[in-house]
Amino acid sequence: MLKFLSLILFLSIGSIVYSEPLSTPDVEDIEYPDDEEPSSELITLGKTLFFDHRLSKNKNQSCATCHNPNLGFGEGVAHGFGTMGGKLERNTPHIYNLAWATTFFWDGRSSTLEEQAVGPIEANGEMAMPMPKFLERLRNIKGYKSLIKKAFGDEKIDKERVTSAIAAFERTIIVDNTPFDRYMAGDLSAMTPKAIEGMNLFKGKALCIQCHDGANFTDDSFHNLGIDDKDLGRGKIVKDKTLNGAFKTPGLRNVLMTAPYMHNGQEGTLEDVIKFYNKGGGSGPNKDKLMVPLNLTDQEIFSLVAFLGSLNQKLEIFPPKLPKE
Amino acid sequence: MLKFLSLILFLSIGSIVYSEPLSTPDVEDIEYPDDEEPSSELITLGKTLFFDHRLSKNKNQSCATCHNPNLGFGEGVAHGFGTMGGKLERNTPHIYNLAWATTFFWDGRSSTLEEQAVGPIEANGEMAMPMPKFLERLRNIKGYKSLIKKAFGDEKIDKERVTSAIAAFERTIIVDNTPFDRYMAGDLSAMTPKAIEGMNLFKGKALCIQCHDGANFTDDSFHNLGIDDKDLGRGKIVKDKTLNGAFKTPGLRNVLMTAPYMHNGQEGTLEDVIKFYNKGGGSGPNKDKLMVPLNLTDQEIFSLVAFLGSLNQKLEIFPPKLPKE
Amino acid sequence: MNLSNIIIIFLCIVSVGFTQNTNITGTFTFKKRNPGVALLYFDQDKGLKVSNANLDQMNKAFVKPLLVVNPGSEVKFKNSDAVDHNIYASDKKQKVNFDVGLITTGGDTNYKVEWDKGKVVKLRCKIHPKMKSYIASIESEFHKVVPFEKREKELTFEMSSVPENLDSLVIWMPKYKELHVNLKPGESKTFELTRKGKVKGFLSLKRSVAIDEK
Amino acid sequence: MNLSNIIIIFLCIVSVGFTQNTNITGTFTFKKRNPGVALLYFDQDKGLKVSNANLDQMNKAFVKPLLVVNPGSEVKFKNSDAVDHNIYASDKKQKVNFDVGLITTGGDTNYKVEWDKGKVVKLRCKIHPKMKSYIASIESEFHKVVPFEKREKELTFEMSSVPENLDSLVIWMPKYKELHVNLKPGESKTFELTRKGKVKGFLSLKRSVAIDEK
Repeated sequence: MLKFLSLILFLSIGSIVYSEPLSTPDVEDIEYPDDEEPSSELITLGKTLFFDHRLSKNKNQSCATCHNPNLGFGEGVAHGFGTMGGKLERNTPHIYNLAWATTFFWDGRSSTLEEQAVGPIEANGEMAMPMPKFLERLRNIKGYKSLIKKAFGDEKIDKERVTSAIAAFERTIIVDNTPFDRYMAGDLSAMTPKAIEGMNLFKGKALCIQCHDGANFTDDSFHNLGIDDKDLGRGKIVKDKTLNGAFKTPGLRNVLMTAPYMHNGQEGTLEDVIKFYNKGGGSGPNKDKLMVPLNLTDQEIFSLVAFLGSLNQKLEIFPPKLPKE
Repeated sequence: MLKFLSLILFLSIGSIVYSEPLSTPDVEDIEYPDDEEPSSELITLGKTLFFDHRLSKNKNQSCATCHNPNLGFGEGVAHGFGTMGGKLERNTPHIYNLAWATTFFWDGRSSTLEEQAVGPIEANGEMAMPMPKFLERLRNIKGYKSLIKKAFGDEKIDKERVTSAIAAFERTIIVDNTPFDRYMAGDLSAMTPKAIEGMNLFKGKALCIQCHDGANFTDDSFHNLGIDDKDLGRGKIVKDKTLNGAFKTPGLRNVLMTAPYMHNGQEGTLEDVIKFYNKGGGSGPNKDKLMVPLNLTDQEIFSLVAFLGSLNQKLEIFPPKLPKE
Repeated sequence: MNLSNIIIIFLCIVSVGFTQNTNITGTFTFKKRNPGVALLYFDQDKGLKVSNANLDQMNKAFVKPLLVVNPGSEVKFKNSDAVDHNIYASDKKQKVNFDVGLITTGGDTNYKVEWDKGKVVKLRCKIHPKMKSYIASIESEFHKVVPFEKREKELTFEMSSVPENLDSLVIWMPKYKELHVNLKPGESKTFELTRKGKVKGFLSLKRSVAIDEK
Repeated sequence: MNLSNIIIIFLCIVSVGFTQNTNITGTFTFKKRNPGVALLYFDQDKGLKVSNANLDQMNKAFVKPLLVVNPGSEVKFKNSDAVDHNIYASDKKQKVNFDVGLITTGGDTNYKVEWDKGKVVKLRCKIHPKMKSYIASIESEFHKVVPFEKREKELTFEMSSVPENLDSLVIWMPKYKELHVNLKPGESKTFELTRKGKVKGFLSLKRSVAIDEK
């Protein structure tokens, strides 16, 4: 038994990597394009575009359909659907605190929000609107003229303007005042004893912090959890076998809202996710060596879930009135 | 095929029962004890008691441990734990909008919040503090004296006062301004087209409204969903075989937060829950005749989840500073 | 039938014809919530004979807020609803407990009211805790059930043809203190309605002088 | 070694001994965010010979914000971190693309810098998109790397022993317009630092008159 324990200890210690301390994200650290905070007019335009279902091929789907603000900016099911009715291949990632992110999509194939925004708009399986058609559709909705003029000074509609507006709106989706943040700021009653226990496990025995670190609980890196679904993830993008099956670590702010979990939505609850890690992840090939059995008790899992609950903050994001055609 | 369709139609129509229209709950309809709205001092006392982990046998657990405000007032796992470490038999029910409820616990064995509050405090498997011990523990925490005096005018601590305070706090946990409510109030952009589709399915094909009706999306009634886990539920309380395995319909306001679902927490996500109903529920005995296959498509399930997401409203409930010993 | 019998019958008819009746107008006023239903009856009368009392259920509710019967009556609980119901009463104070068992859709069950007069007992459904109604076991023909609409704070009702010789009135409302008051023809009175010692509303009653009914 | 050689060597030593050097003091001021790192170099000099350039990785970061080498140098990428890294560059504008492949914990890989002088190329890690550093391929011994702390808005630095005969200075910062300026001994000048045509800050430089180094 002792041997067994020391083996576990070794495995744990052997794999300890540097983690940024958990903290509250600072808006001062956001790298806006050109270091310019977006104007409220640009954000309004972006928000309107984000919610406008008329901009998909079948006029039935907007960014907000899959990045649903009422479902943690995810779609609430393992796999959503595109405008033409086809099932999406991966679970929609949430978009909380992407203002601080350095890489986008599950496989990190974009490095700016502006670039990312184009993807789902043009993708055949999603909104299915190649940019020229998208811009044409936009130009035919009269109400956008004044929104664009307010944001840019004239009525010109082009790809750069549209994507910068969507990205500007997305950068306002910020979670930085959760019970955890209030606790970190010195309000010791902001987190319950159970949640504090969970936080200590998160940073210690459960090893969560090795990937979910920093102010946004993500290393912005890619890991293979042993999920064996033939999706090459990061490996396909960088054409590097060592990254096959690796996906971006999602940030955990508002994680309770963003169920289901994993790039394929295979885990329904936070409890399920922790149990998955507790057994050392899946059995697929090329698994990250950080994935080791954790020997957490059910009570410890209970505490971890309580901690994850304390990362929650409801953002009141009201859908805009859509401009008239 | 046509025969098959008409059979489904028959089954659906054959089982249609009266449903109260979906609506926004009205605080005017709350039946406070003695028709008296509680004072803010009584609510403060109740909230403090609700969050005080020192009031459980092992001083490690409060009402808020399992009714965790950060986890939809549930415990976030299928089964929580009591103060002595034992696993709870049922998933903790949420406590949103109980001000309007007429029956409490999964099996409805209490008919007032005041009565309900005593249960988990005294239960051996939960806080394990018989009332006399609970009151004694309270009397030994000096800080409660002033809280009680503020609420009642003198420092007397008794069961009636304690339970009325806890219930008074619980009646303030109100969800009545969700996207759905704003939509019902005339703001047609408050709900996305997908969520509106989901609402129509909720009231129609998916038959949800047959039990989840009215302002709080519950009939306050008991149904057997075919979950076969030997738990007699309502049947045990009323000693009536016809209600064996029947459990109270939970209200759906803030339902996204309250995962996992069902009295035993067996379903992790809203998608899972709807799929469970879609196949007509479980295969256990004594199943309610309202449980019929629904033939919902995956897209329809997607819309239903979008609707359920629009029943969400974050309540900012900050844990109180605990009184000094 | 002999002459004396005929005379007695005649006298009875004449006596009825000459009974001086009175009308009562009442107004309930509540500060906040109303109690849902009120029952008023002149308890000196013993003339009530209910022969076909029934209480139906529809749309997950009892169709009547309160059913008046006399002690010993049979009540037929019907279920015209699309769902099953299970009516029971569990009144520890008045020691009335019964459970009629499951009444499936379209079914009915009889129940004999064997409690003392003057008791009003709450009915509930084991399956639908929101449902409630009451059965009042009284003997008086001269009674009035006043149902309130949700959020109604003031309501005026009439009670007609009350014999002038009855003047002892009982006023019952759920959870309220039962009032036993005296109201003679021609009188106007206002009563406090109290619940747990607190005044929650008022009932103003105005009784006409005896009128000759024709 | 004949006499003429000795004389040449002697003259060289004397000439070095008599080289008049200058010191430069500079102050960066930024309106908002600083660019993380700056590189200054006098591009007339060709004397740089870097023989053992190396760039290590620790705690999911490159240990240097910018590495200066001369064209043709071999750079050793080391990984002293507890996790694997995979360094690459993908600079379409300057046409520098390379990928050194996976460097596992404790490992290293050599890479020969074969780009033209004057190019500064961004390094990234395929596994850790937050990581970044730069390699500057220049020929000048007289250069200065100025790293900025997060949120630093003003920073003063010194650059010493710059021969007086060098006066053409290059100022490079990520995403900023590269400046080619002239700064003679004894001069003080202030330059605008611009990014996408917008002035984001200033650099004030003060160069001493030639001093006799001993």
